[in-house]
Amino acid sequence: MIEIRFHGRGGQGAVTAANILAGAAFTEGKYVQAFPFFGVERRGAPVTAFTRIDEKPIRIKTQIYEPDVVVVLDPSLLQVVDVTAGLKEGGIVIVNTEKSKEEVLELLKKKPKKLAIVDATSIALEVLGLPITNTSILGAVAKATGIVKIESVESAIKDTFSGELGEKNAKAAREAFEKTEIYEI
Amino acid sequence: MKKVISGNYAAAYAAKHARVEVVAAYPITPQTSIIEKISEFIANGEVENLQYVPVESEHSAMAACIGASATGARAFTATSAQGLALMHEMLHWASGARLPIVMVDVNRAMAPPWSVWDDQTDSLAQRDTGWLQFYAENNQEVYDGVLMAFKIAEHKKVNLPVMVIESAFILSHTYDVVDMPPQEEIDEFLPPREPLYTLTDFDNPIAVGALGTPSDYYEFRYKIAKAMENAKEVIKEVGKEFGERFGRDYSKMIEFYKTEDADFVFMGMGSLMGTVKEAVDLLRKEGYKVGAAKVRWFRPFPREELYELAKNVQGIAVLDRNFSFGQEGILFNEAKGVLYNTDAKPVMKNYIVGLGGRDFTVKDVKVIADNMKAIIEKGELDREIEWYGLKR
Amino acid sequence: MNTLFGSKKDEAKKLTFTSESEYPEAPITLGTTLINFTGDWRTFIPEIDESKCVKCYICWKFCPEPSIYIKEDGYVAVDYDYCKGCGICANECPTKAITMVREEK
Amino acid sequence: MVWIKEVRKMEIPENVKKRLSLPAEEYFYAGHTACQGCAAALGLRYVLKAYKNKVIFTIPACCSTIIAGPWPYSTFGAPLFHTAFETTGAVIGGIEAALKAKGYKVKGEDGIMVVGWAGDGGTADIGLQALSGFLERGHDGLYIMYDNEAYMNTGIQRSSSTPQGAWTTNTPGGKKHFLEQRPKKKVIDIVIAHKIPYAATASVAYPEDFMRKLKKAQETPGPSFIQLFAPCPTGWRSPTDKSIELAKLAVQTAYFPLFEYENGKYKINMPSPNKEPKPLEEFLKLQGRFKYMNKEDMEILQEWVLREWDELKKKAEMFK
Repeated sequence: MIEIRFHGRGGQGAVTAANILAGAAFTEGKYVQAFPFFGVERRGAPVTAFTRIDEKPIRIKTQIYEPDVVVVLDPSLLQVVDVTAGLKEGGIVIVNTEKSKEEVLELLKKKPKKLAIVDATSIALEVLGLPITNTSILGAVAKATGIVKIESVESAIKDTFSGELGEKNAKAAREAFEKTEIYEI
Repeated sequence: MKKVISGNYAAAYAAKHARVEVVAAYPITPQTSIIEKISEFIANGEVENLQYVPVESEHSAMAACIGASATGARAFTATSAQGLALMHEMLHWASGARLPIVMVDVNRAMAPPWSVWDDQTDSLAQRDTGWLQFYAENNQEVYDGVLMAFKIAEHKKVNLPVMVIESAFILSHTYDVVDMPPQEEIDEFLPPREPLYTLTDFDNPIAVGALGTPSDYYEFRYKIAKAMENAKEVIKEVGKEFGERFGRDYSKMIEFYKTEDADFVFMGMGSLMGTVKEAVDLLRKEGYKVGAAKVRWFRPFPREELYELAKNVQGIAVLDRNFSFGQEGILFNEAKGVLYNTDAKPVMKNYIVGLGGRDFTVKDVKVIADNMKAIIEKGELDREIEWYGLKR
Repeated sequence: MNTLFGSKKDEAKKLTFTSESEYPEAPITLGTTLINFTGDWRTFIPEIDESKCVKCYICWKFCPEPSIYIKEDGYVAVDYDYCKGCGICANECPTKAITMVREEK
Repeated sequence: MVWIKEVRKMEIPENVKKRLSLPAEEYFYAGHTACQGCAAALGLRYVLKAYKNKVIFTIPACCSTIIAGPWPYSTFGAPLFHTAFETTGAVIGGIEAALKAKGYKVKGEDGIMVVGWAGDGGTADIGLQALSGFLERGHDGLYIMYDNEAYMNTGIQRSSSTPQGAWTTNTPGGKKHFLEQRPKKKVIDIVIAHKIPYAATASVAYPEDFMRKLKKAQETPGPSFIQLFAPCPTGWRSPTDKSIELAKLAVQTAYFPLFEYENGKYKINMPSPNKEPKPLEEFLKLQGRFKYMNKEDMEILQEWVLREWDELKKKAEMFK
């Protein structure tokens, strides 16, 4: 089973990202589970969301304490939240940021095995005209982890958003997929 | 068709697929997205002949469902915690008038302090209202539960309302794979309702619920008791039929998981039993002979199935995500009571877990397993009720 | 018998239930209150003086039971099986054709 | 199981029927257990005359629960659902929704009438929220509040519809002179604030007027409301034969004027706005519930009546 934790801010769509990722894995025949941190956070506050992906039905109904993958949607969170808390040995961290690999590593309490960096905000602004990074970051997730194919992400996005909105968001994900830099640490 | 949806959406889809005719509901977290989804179905023209009554309180939600159901319609509502408590009076009314209303209760802790998280005390506090209670482990069971609930509730031997219960957030807001059969197959499984009586027979008008004097009230209560007893057979029948049609069998009121050769079992209800099953597998790899007994139906209470389990195990760890103040966990209380007049006397211990949404993990199950093992080996309870994980 | 409810009154049956199985499944009514003769509640009884009656039917209109009926000849009469003796008919009668008298029992 | 199938027709001579001011048919059965001189029972008789058996009643806890007959008997020749005290508005909403889902015609000519029949306590107090919901959501139904100005079924306790200065069992008159301290709540004004299409007051003393309003309620789509004045000899400590007389006096003194509110317009039916109403004392003196009042209490109540009457006249003038 692979466990993924998303960090974002209320309104950025971290929960939707977790759901779309689950949807993408589901189209590949996997069993999935996606859920928000069961809090009462409002727009702007730090939020977390989770996805579980497995080959067999997922029965466990607890929160995720030791994720395999951590996804950070908002670069400002690196200074506020310990995003690597509980990260498994050999884990992967994916960050939306303009910062360099070194700068990001500096801010992480625990060093991942693999670090992926993408400037998802710029992509989102360019493609969608909005700084909503939840779909573009999924392109980075596909590239960095290989859990799901980028095509599955694109189709899950189009399932979630209809029409032109779906097309644009799928494009953002594809673009991020192309632009994601991956570093083995 | 398989879809990745939340527990609440599963409930909404089930209501739609059951072709409910009247929905009356009031918003409350974490129930609200059920009604939002149903409203969306209406807005998109995906449902025909569905009347949605956006009432001004849960008390009125149940009252409106009662009026609708008495008129012959298939009625549905959903709520949580405070809302369910507010409905309490009308829950008695629904069963007393023998109306097969189906309601989803998203288990949520009662305030104060305010809490929106999972806790079974809200629904269990309604155990004496004459409603059947089904506790879902996962989103699939929420969906299946609602479909079966209508069939069971409307069965001519039952005619009682059914509550389908799911966990706050853990199911209600968690996306999971749900398999939904084609509408035609559901229609075959669940034909239109044939009401016991209706208010629309103007040539033979009836008054429903007229004053029952001491010479008659008693017999009507017995009728409900008998219908509840009948419900056990109907539940098994419908659960079996559901399995034959859709591949998921619900013919047992208690789901037994690896209990055949178990020394002791964990018993509980709802979403936490998924985690327990996971833990049972891990414990078995470590040599523990353990199993899990998931109580699906709390009302009617599966006395016979519990007895069958109890006579073959040495111990039962009852996990209650609820508490009856001044007594003990409610499932524990009932299970112990059932076994008193039998020859089955397993060691029984009550673990109070996860109140107000506190996480209950595989690790916790392991700790409890060690405790139970020691108790059985020693042949003596350390204590009867344990507030597991309490900060001391 | 030409009363307000005519033959329906005759047909009204007292229902008795001796075993649980005879009860309907739900608490729905099975008959009418016409079996219940409330006439014995009365202390005073209305008496109609047809010589004063102008057939205005005000008494019929205001009877809460209802227990005033209209005969073939157009005069009113009282179904004493139900009349509780409230006296509204006498009070409202514009020609004082109805008087309430102490009923002998 | 014995089903008594009865469609009741009064055996009134045909030539007489034509001369009656009300429909001849009785769908309200005798043998009910209302008190002697009960105006609420009379009100029910009128509603059933108006709608015959094509009406579904909902009755919450109130005297009418008892009047309707103990199981297994019903006083009603139409379907009736007994419900909990505070739920009338919600239940009729549910019934209406179900009828629509099932494809029945509700209201209008030949349509099914969905009627809530509740007392003043069940309307002005505990049922106010559900009433508001019913009105605000625009259900096609009729809510009738029969107003006998106190909780009579539980033994004459004050409601918010009890007039100032009245004796009830929980506003008794004693050495310290307690009595009801607050003026009668104007439920109809609260109802009108919902801007429903049709609301009216009516009285058992004027059944032809009441019947006309019931008809109007049937013809008008959306929610309707009628506040029916219904004297209670038991609770008012009044002679049982005076119920109609009292109901008339309530109108003639302008204590309970009859008016209609229709799509924003007010219309006074009775008493005449151009004449001085009768002195209130005529209404008060027939009732034991007002016997503890002193002169000042009487003046307060008389002033309240005239002030409210004046306000109503102004509204009728302003919103024609």
